[in-house]
Amino acid sequence: MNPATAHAIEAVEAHRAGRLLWSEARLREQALAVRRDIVTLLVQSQTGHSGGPLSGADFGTALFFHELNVDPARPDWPERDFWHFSIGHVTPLIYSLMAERGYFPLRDLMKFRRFDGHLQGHPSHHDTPGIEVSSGSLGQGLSVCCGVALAARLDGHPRRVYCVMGDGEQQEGQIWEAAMFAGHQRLDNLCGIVDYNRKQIDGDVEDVCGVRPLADKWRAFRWNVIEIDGHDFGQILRAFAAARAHVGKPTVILAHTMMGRGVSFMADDYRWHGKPPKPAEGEQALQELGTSFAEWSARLLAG
Amino acid sequence: MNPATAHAIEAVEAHRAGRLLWSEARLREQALAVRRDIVTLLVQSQTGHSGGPLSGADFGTALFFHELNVDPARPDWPERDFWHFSIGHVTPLIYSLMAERGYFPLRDLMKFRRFDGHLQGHPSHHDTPGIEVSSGSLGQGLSVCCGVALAARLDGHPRRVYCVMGDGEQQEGQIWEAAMFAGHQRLDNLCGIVDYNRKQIDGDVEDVCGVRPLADKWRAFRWNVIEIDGHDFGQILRAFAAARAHVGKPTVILAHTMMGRGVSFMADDYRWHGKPPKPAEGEQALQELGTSFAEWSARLLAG
Amino acid sequence: MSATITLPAQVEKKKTREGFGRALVALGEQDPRVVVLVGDLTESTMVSFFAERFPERFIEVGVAEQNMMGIAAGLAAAGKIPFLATYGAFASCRAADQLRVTVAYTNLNVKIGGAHGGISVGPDGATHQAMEEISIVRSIPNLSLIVPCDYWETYKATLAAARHTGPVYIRFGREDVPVVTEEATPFTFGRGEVFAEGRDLTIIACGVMVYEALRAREALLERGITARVVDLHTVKPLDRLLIERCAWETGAIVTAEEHQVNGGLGGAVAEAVVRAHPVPMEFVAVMDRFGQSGKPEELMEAFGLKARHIVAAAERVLERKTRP
Amino acid sequence: MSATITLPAQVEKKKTREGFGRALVALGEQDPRVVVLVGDLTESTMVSFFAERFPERFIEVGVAEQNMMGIAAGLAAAGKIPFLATYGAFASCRAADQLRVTVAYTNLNVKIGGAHGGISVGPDGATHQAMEEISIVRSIPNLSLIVPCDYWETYKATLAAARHTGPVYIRFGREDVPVVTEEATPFTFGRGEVFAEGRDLTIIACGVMVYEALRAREALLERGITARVVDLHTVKPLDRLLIERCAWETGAIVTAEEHQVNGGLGGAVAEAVVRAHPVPMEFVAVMDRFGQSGKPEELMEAFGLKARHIVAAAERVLERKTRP
Ligand SMILES: Cc1ncc(C[n+]2csc(CCOP(=O)(O)OP(=O)(O)O)c2C)c(N)n1
Ligand SMILES: Cc1ncc(C[n+]2csc(CCOP(=O)(O)OP(=O)(O)O)c2C)c(N)n1
Ligand SMILES: [Mg+2]
Ligand SMILES: [Mg+2]
Repeated sequence: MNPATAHAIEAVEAHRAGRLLWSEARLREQALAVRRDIVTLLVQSQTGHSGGPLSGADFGTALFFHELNVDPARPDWPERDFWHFSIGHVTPLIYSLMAERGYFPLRDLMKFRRFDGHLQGHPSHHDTPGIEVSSGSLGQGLSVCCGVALAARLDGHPRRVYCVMGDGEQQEGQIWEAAMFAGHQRLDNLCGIVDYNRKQIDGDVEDVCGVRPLADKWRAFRWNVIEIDGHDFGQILRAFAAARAHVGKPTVILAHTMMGRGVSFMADDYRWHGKPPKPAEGEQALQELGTSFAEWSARLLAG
Repeated sequence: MNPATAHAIEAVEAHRAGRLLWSEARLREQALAVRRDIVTLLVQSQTGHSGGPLSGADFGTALFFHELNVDPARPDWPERDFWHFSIGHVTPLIYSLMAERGYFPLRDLMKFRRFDGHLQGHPSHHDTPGIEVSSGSLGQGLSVCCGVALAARLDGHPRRVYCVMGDGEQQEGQIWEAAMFAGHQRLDNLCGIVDYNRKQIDGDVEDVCGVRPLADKWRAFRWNVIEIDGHDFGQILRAFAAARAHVGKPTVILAHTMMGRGVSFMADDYRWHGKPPKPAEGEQALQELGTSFAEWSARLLAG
Repeated sequence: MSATITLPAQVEKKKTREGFGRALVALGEQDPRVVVLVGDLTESTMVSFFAERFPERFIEVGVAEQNMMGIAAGLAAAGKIPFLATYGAFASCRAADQLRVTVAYTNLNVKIGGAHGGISVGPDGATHQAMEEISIVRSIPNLSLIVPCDYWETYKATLAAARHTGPVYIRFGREDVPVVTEEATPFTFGRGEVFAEGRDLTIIACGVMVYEALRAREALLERGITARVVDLHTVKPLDRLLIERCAWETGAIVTAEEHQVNGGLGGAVAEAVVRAHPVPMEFVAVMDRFGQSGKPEELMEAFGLKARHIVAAAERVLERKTRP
Repeated sequence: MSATITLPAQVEKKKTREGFGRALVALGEQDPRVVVLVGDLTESTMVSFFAERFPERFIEVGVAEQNMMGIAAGLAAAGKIPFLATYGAFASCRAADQLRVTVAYTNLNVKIGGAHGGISVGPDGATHQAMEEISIVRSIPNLSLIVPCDYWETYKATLAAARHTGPVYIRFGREDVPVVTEEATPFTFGRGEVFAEGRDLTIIACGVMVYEALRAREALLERGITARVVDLHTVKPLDRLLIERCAWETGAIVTAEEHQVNGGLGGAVAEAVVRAHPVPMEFVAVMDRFGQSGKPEELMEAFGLKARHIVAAAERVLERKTRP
């Protein structure tokens, strides 16, 4: 898409009350806060996933602070866009984004996965305001998003639908059922984002059960495919704009990322998929992120 | 593959005791008998599927009477190839092929779907000798075949594995899970055949939920793809030979066929997917196929 | 206020799935939020009536039951009232995880029509004869389950499912089955109906077995035995009060279902009975085996699901009831 | 010949899934046909031991449980003895149709390891806490089900599954749980074990609830009540004779399971009891609700699955037993 078209669309969309449309610089700052949240809440909970939340922090921030038309104060605002993480295990990221965006107080993050908190290990509609549909069993989310996109089309509703998936998750056949359906139905109000961090629980995705060539797959399922560096805000925002502008096909953004991004000893290491940093590790991670557990947890508890 | 290689391979394989290696002319004749069986047994049962069995009759005959290394007298012969219909609903075809090949008497076909017969509506290992794995719930067969192919590789066993699928069936996600796995594992002893008859229960596959571009899909899942006219025995045999010769990837043969092929009023009509011809319709069909119900049912009952 | 049902010698027969299909049209007329999804089985689940009447609210998903369950969930999350239709074997098994996590855990307003329940599916054979649905659906929290007995009850169950907020699974069959209720017969979601009074034992049945139970009652009457017949159409939430009352008042129970014996209707009743008022029970059900091809009548006979099997079970249970 | 188990004050704890993992290595040594499949959960299902020892017989399938079930079926059809491992929620739900049609209907020699059964899974929350497995697996013909109580029993159950020809589902947990049996404690597939004698009632338990039952027995003893404790590790095929004997001899039963109350162990026992010798029963189980995040201990407490809840249930059932 040429930049002029993109600009025109941005202008049309800007009126939509719930979009923040933050600049790259501001997003970069916010993403840092999200990474600090993730590490801090994991240090606190001592249970949960580190790797995926950190790889998705940049496009996640862009989604919540630029792209999405939502009103966190009214999670059921009828005009809202629909967002859904099919990878339910990245709750540290999801909850940080939600809290930072204002769905609930930051201090709630310190009760992640606790019996007396409302932040379940995997996203729960029943427990957390703003979670539209529960997830945690991989591969189910894109179907849900097809249903929402279809409902929007039936109602002539302008909402857009965003579905975050994992690259290991691409091994689930239900994804391809949904992909085939969305391509067939030309659901161009639907945008998928794959956190292409090349890792899953048991190691490299290409060793476990290779998903390559992933772009070819999506194209063969009749999607518009955009490949980007998922840590480059310029590319992320352009991809979102292009997805928004694309007519006649759903768009998938293959966001090439790095698992554990932002913390040196987690970076690109699948062993950090599902475990939290121990307190000392967390301290080191937070130092690398320019803060400390004491400082950042105080911020959260005050928020 | 060049013809010389193909020939060399044929020679090597010819020693395999259980392959019939019939000529195209003989196969054509046999396929006619199979079509007659299908119509006759359906007239008799007045329940069962017409469309898919007729579209698959040609490549099915080539599979059973040329390609497969089996010994129907010993369904558990350890050297046997493994064949499996993931589309369990085409039992009229499967049972005809089995009976014609000698797995059980032809007369059994006249008890299709009957309480006092052994030929279940969908293939049942428990009931019918030679059915290796039961099927009838779509989309499950390719996974089974992956398991068998993997076992053969583990054991250094030279058997080949053939899986017949439907084109509507391609909508099941499990197919793509299995496709991804087989591509990843480079299961070149595995050969899939898609009965690409462009129809399913509710109409045209492309109207229901389009599977196009199907060849691109399989290629993107790292398979060797061969597209053929599924009613041309020359093309069918060359495709089987090429699949056999292909190293490093599983092969899928997209066999372009016509639902109901061979019976004028069923041809290309999805409404014949799941119903049997009424006696008068059956008589007409059998006339078109050069016989009559009286003649052909007598042949079956004598066999 | 219960209906008392006496059967004529010849009972009209009609397909339960037709009740489902017709009710969907009525719902479509009443409520624009109602949408219908199907997995390449439009005619045989009889959503074809809806498809013809409301093509724009009819969604063909193809052979992809997992996806269909998820799409229905998304439609519900967006305020629609989706009914999905496929064979019960695929609704309850192929999409079980989607039913559990996406639909039931979120508690979404999805209605599931499971056609082709039971051995009476006939010639298609075991794979297509859904007989594990009650056990599976009953185990999942938030999910309700109705197993209507005939055309009219399926019609009403479908309407009731739409009125109830939350996921509901409706199980119905393939064949023409006796119409034992009328349009006016009361139907309350969550409540069993006493279809005939009796003192010696209670036969609790669902689905087509309600008809067999009524026939069994007639045969028992000839032997001087009066059997109460309960149509327990809503298997979940379970009408425990009614079950307890039956146990208390009649002292013996026979359950009858076209379903596996493990964890089905009989299991649900047994769980209620031992917790309140333990009485002897006998189960008329499929005895933990897969189905097979045959004519529906042959199979009902061979699998022990006819009135005479209920009679035999009643006699066994009465013997146990009187033996100290 | 039954073991009598008395617990020391401090009981060693160990993971049941480790018993599974270690037994697989032993099996791999005994029988070259044994192969192991996993769906991207090598460490947490502890098939890692096997993977290290027999990399050539270890098959990584990725996140594709339906496919894994089918591949296992194919391996079995080709003469292998495949064990597959994933979380129970996915083994029993995501692959339910494959389990029913391809594996169970064909009656293939596939062994399914369902890890992370029960609320004690803890912080992962509801989606990962498999609590519908017993109901689902029990309803499918040809399929057997073992729910071992501790490390050693899981070890033995895994060996027993390999010896049994046909599909077997083994359900085990995530956490360290008390080791109540020893290497020498008898284990027979298909037979419950009386772990402690008693006359007033029987507590029938499976999984980690066996430990809670033994503790409950101690507490009841202090009140002068003697409870028999049965470890019903094999839930299917059900040891009906033992259950009937317990009903007859003790006249009251409490079941205890880390599973939904509908159609689970309690349901299986109730079905047997009403058919043979109806006695009052109480169920200690998850009361038809989804799990949640928390520490295992907190959750066992909050969901009513501790020894004290069994004690309370025992008192309720005894009151009903003596009341005419
Ligand atoms: C159906 C299902 N199977 C297995 C799991 C367990 N599981 C959770 S995350 C995960 C790996 C997913 O890989 P990927 O999508 O790449 O996420 P990442 O590791 O990058 O966070 C697995 C197998 C699950 N949650 N759901
Ligand atoms: C899991 C599952 N869903 C639905 C069905 C019902 N069904 C049987 S055949 C069929 C259509 C399959 O289409 P295709 O593969 O093209 O076969 P064809 O109509 O060409 O014979 C369907 C939906 C089934 N058997 N299994
Ligand atoms: Mg990944
Ligand atoms: Mg077709």
